[in-house]
Amino acid sequence: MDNGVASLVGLVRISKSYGGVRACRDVDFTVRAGEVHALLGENGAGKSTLMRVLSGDLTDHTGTITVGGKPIRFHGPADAQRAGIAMIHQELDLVPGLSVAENIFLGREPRTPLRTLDRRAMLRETRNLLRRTGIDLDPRRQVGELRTGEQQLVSIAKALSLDAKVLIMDEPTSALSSAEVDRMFTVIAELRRSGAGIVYISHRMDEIGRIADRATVLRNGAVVAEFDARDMTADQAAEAMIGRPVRAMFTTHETADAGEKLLEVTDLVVPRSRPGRRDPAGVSLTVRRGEIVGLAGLLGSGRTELLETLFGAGDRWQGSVTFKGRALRPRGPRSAIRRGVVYMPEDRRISGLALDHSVLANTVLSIVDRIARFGVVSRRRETGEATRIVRELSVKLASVRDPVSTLSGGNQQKIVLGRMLLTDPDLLLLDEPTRGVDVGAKAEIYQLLGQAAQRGMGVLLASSELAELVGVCDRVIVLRGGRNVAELQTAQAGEADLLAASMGEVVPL
Amino acid sequence: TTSENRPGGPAPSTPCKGADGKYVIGMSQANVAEPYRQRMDDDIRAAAKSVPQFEVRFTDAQQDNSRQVSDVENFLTQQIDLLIISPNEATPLTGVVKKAFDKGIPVIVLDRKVEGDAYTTWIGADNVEIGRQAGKYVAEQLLPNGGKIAEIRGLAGSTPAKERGDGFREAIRGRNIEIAVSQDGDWLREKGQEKADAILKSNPDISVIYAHNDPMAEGAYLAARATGRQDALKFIGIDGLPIPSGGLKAVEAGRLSATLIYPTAGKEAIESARKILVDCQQVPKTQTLQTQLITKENAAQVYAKENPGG
Amino acid sequence: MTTTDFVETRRESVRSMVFRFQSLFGLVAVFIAAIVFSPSRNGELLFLTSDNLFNVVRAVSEIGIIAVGMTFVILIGGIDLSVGAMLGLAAVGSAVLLVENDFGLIPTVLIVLAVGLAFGLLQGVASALFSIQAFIVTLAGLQIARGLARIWSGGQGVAIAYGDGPGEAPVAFSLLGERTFNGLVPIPALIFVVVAVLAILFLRGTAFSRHVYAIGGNEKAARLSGVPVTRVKIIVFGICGLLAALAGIIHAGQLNQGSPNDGLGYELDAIAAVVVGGTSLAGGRGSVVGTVAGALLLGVLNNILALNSVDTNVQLLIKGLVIVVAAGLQRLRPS
Amino acid sequence: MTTTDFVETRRESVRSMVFRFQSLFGLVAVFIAAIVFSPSRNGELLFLTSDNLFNVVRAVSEIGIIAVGMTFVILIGGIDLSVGAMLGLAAVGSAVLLVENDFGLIPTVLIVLAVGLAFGLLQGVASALFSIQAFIVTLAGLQIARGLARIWSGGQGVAIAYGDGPGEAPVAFSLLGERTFNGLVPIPALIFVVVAVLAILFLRGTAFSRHVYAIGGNEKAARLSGVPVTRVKIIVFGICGLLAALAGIIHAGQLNQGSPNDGLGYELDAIAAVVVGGTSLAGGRGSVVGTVAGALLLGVLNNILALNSVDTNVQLLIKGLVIVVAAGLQRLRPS
Ligand SMILES: Nc1ncnc2c1ncn2[C@@H]1O[C@H](COP(=O)(O)OP(=O)(O)OP(=O)(O)O)[C@@H](O)[C@H]1O
Ligand SMILES: Nc1ncnc2c1ncn2[C@@H]1O[C@H](COP(=O)(O)OP(=O)(O)OP(=O)(O)O)[C@@H](O)[C@H]1O
Ligand SMILES: O[C@@H]1[C@@H](O)[C@H](O)OC[C@H]1O
Ligand SMILES: [Mg+2]
Ligand SMILES: [Mg+2]
Repeated sequence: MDNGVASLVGLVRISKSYGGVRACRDVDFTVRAGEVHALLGENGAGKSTLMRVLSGDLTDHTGTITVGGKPIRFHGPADAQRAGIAMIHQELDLVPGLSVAENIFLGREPRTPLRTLDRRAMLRETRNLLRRTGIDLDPRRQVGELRTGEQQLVSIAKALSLDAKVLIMDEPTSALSSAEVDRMFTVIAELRRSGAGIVYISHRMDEIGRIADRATVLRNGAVVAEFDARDMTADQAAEAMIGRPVRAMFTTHETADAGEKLLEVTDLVVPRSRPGRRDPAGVSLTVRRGEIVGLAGLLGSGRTELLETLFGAGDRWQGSVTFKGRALRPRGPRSAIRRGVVYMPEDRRISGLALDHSVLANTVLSIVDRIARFGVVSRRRETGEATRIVRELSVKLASVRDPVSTLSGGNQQKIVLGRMLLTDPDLLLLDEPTRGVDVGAKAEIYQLLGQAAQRGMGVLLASSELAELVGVCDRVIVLRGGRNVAELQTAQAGEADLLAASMGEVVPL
Repeated sequence: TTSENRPGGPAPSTPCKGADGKYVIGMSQANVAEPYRQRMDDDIRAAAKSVPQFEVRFTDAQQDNSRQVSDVENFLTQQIDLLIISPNEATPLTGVVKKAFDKGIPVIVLDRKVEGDAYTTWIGADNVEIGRQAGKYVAEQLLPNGGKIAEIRGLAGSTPAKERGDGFREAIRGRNIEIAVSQDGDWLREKGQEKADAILKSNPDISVIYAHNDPMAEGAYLAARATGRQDALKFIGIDGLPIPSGGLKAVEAGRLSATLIYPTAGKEAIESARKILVDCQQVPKTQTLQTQLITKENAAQVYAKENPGG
Repeated sequence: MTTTDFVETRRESVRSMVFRFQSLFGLVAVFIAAIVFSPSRNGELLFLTSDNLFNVVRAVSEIGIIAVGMTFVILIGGIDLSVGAMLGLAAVGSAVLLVENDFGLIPTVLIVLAVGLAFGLLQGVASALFSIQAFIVTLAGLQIARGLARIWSGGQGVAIAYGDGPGEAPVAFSLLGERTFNGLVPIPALIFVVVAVLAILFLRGTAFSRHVYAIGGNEKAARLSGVPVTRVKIIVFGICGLLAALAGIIHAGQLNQGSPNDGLGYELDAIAAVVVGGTSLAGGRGSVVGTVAGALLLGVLNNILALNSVDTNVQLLIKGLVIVVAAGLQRLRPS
Repeated sequence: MTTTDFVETRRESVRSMVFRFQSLFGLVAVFIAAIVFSPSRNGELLFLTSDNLFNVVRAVSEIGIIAVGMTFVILIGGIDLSVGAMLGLAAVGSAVLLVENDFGLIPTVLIVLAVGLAFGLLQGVASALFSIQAFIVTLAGLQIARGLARIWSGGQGVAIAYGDGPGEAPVAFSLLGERTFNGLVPIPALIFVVVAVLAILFLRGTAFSRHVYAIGGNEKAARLSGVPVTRVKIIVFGICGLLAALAGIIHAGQLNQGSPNDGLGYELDAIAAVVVGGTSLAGGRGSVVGTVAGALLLGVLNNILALNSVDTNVQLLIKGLVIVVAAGLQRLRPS
């Protein structure tokens, strides 16, 4: 495949194991100047692990790293940065208590001649950087106050600021909506033009087609295919990843058209959320049994906020919510779950899982008091329940007693979903449920959602992936600035319509 | 220093305003963790009741020298008329006591001493003598034929601990009595118990435990009781407080063989204060109080005498 | 899921078994060291005499009971600095109620336990409901409990005399300080064992315990999963207060006195026992078995140092080093 | 970015300004309370006399200096329980070196500071390099430092006599205990102010300080950003040990003695000052300004309670409540 262009960096026969798990096996990989090299694979295929080796984060591997053809040994991320390699990590690694600017320059702060911190230079350069990349943020804001998507933008800006020769982006867009993604792609295109090499990891197959030049596919830690990305089809890639032909991504489920009204929201407003926001109208919508309703919108449009409110995990709100014919005023997640409402948070690591704890403990957490007798949990029963749901969702794992941290991202996601389903809910509130989930697992999750709907559950699904919304939902409600501005029937409308409505170009109500 | 040759009377600008005056007295206590000191405060409180001109304010330094310095500083800010202090340790408190004294505030030092002589009067008992009497009792009554004993000492560095140890050694010299172990119990019952526990393990052949105060002796007794050896051993302490948890009752109940009265000097302190402030009299620089050996024979009787209420 | 997966599972669990009992290794090591270094008399190893061994357990029983409660608090990611002061308050309470108020054994014990429970629950409320850091709530709680104990006792130790008369405590109470139960097993040790066994069973089998671990593992996730986080936290602090009060009752019984200074610094000893026993101060990971092992380890260490009359100051150095090493060993976990 | 957004941003920063100085509110409130409740004599408020105010500052200077070091440690998400014992060790060291070894002022100070620094660095190594929890490392450190102090001093206070002869310390050392500098400002207070100002500047203006905050906020992120996490942590523990030693030197100078029991329990006072000053025990959030305010708040509180001769036990209750309330107020943050 080498067509004469010099490699910036190379990985030669890299292997890396976690305890007994071999995450990478004898992988060869190169990045050339001026290319976007996509790294594809199922969840747990070893993509992140491989790139963490390249970026100096993991040092206990075998095999050789070469930079400019010469072998080199990294002892930490700082070494790799010095060699011109930067990485945006899959799990956001920012310091919440520091400002945007401080995060961007962390570890290489500009200094005055007196060796003190040069705040002014830091702010100035951050402003320039943000302007150049079209990111709309105040550099002085604390990162902890930013929404997930905004944080992802900060991570991207931070990596860009390193002016790296090789930039590794591990699922940089998983929390971004299409408008921001477009902007990111412009920046990436610029970088490529200036001769940088980019490794791009994503589970959003459409993105790969749009920007990648080359693609390497990993399966079980080993390279199984390499493509010229420009003439690779999504199905080809997916088949290489999974190892068998793919089934249809989206299966239609029978919508029980006459399903009873499950949830009715009228004029729901969360006033405290953003000072200065004036949207008296708020959100109004209905979800019927057997229906999958999508929520579309741009960053900060209010999708997460709406779901959190319905689940009783948000701020004070006004308006009226009826659920199963009675008013819903959940006092908290516990009472919501009791009434049959469950919620899958946007960020599974921070809000979803006790990573150190076993799959078992995480899976049955919501039902331990239900399956207990006189407060005592039967081990047989909890193992039974956990094993059942783990099988049903085909979670890939060795034992339910393993820590959930050893599972791949997609499988961790399924554990959260499994915990919800075990409570036997009526209404599923899902916030970006397939964020970071591979194509195969996505298809499975979509199928599960279809089945849930068919069994009479209602689903409210917030997503930034338009294809997903169009493919899975019966209807999609578009939010902007905390109110519903459009509703589209997916049978008639497409991604372009959704995007337009999100951006406020058309309001086809 | 300026106070070198001054007699132990009131300091230069006489604070004595006679019987018509009103006087605020600051009492700086080193700690109240030790029952002895709590009793000292109580005695002062009780005695001051009978002097209508007196208002006494108490502080508790909680065994911290720095805190006691601050306590005295705060008294100075409050412009007290007389300071009573029972210092936690001598050196650290010397400076601030001198400061008070140099300001013309009469200072009465109780029990432990301060360095130099920038104070009005010191009141306490002769701890060397107390130690001697304890030694004599052990040598004559408990171990006439000699034997091995253990010593549990007061807080290292405090004057009573040193003196009680020295006096005791002096009295048992040549009596075939061996102090097999000696450990610091910091005046505290818990510490006494902890140390005795270890001592009993490592030196099973001792027959008497001499503790520098009653709480530590009681602690030692409990340690012995926990291993069922309380009857094989003899315990003696010092203080003999006339309170229900004090040494007199412990001797009466037979837990301790003997104790020696260590007067708190509370009553005497107020007496001196009255002389200085109300009667405009001089008091001696040093006032030594008497001790008394307490055994099962006289324990109940002394308790009744010291504590007429019950 | 293939068969290889299951083989792997079994291999995994042998490894994790080893790690599960890691907290016992330290104890075994110290125990062996104790035997090796034990002085002997008439050919008998003093350390191994049943008398001495029961003494060790008796000596650790108070700290052990407190440490069990502390384990719960630490598992939810909290800490309780007030336990030593609570012990003092309970000891004072026991003495005052028995001797000055002539309350009788059962009422006294119940009231004192209720005070401990209530105090713990209040701290739980302050920490969970108003989300103030547990360290600071219980640091304040420490001061408040000490202040209350001083006020309640009038500032000094309240001696407990036994008998049937007024101002005398029921003789049964003194059993706490005696060696009874077949003349060998000290009652405090027995209580400790009972408390530990109950706690172990409780933390293994109940839904409540799953909630405790979940909160320590990821509080936000626990809340979103429907765990009644606030309630569980409050109860946990309550349990810890209750056990500290129980230890205080035993303390009073052992010393025939309740003094407001009782239990000074016990909080740090209890925390040391918990951590040496392998429970993570970050929460979510640990066990009561470990805590018991940790408490015994420290107890055996104390005992063998005392049996050899090691200089107290040197003892401090040795104990400090052992704590660090034991904690260091704990962190060797399956990666 | 639209104009409304900018307005919002500015409003944001007014709000966050308010919250930034939140830690000072408590101090101001307590200060006002102190004035209101101050006893007066001859129409003069005793609390406000310059003598008294300087007394307050002198009294908090030791805890304050320790608390500054503690702030660093807590900012990285650690804790240091050994500072009180370190103070004792340094006080003993100062006395012994000056009086028994006739070392002279400068060598003594340098050696003692070096001991504190080394001790801190060692604890840092244990905690950062071997990743043992700081709580437990420094709990062990506490015991070890106490043990060393007792051994070094021979178990009792070493008095410092001044003069030129052998066995006498240079008179300059006694200045620490005197109120000099224009006859009014106590030297310890002056040292405290210098330390605090340096620390504030340091934590504002250096790259190192960003690393400190980053480690406390998200250690993994810090490491991935190329922050030398281990080195920073070790240095921070070193700073804390150094400052504790400095406080110990001052302690010895103020009391003309070094005693192995000096500084007992100071660690909790220092932590209270830090937390009351708004630094989060979780790390990553807080400031030295807050700590100074916290230390002064507690100092003023102590002073006004003492000036009013409030019963010591009641003082304990009040202080406990104030700590909880102050910590509770701290948690009102911009959400
Ligand atoms: N810290 C860890 N400890 C143990 N096993 C791990 C750890 N991190 C990853 N693994 C395992 O290594 C394998 C590769 O994981 P990796 O995160 O590299 O996958 P990935 O391709 O990035 O997946 P995803 O698309 O879900 O991000 C998986 O089997 C995973 O379970
Ligand atoms: N930049 C911001 N600063 C402060 N609050 C914000 C900001 N952006 C969004 N919010 C708050 O969050 C609310 C909606 O955000 P929410 O996270 O629910 O949107 P979302 O559509 O889910 O976007 P995201 O892609 O970030 O998850 C807004 O109404 C506002 O209250
Ligand atoms: O018990 C007394 C103790 O409290 C005091 O400090 O010193 C003398 C002792 O007798
Ligand atoms: Mg990955
Ligand atoms: Mg969202």
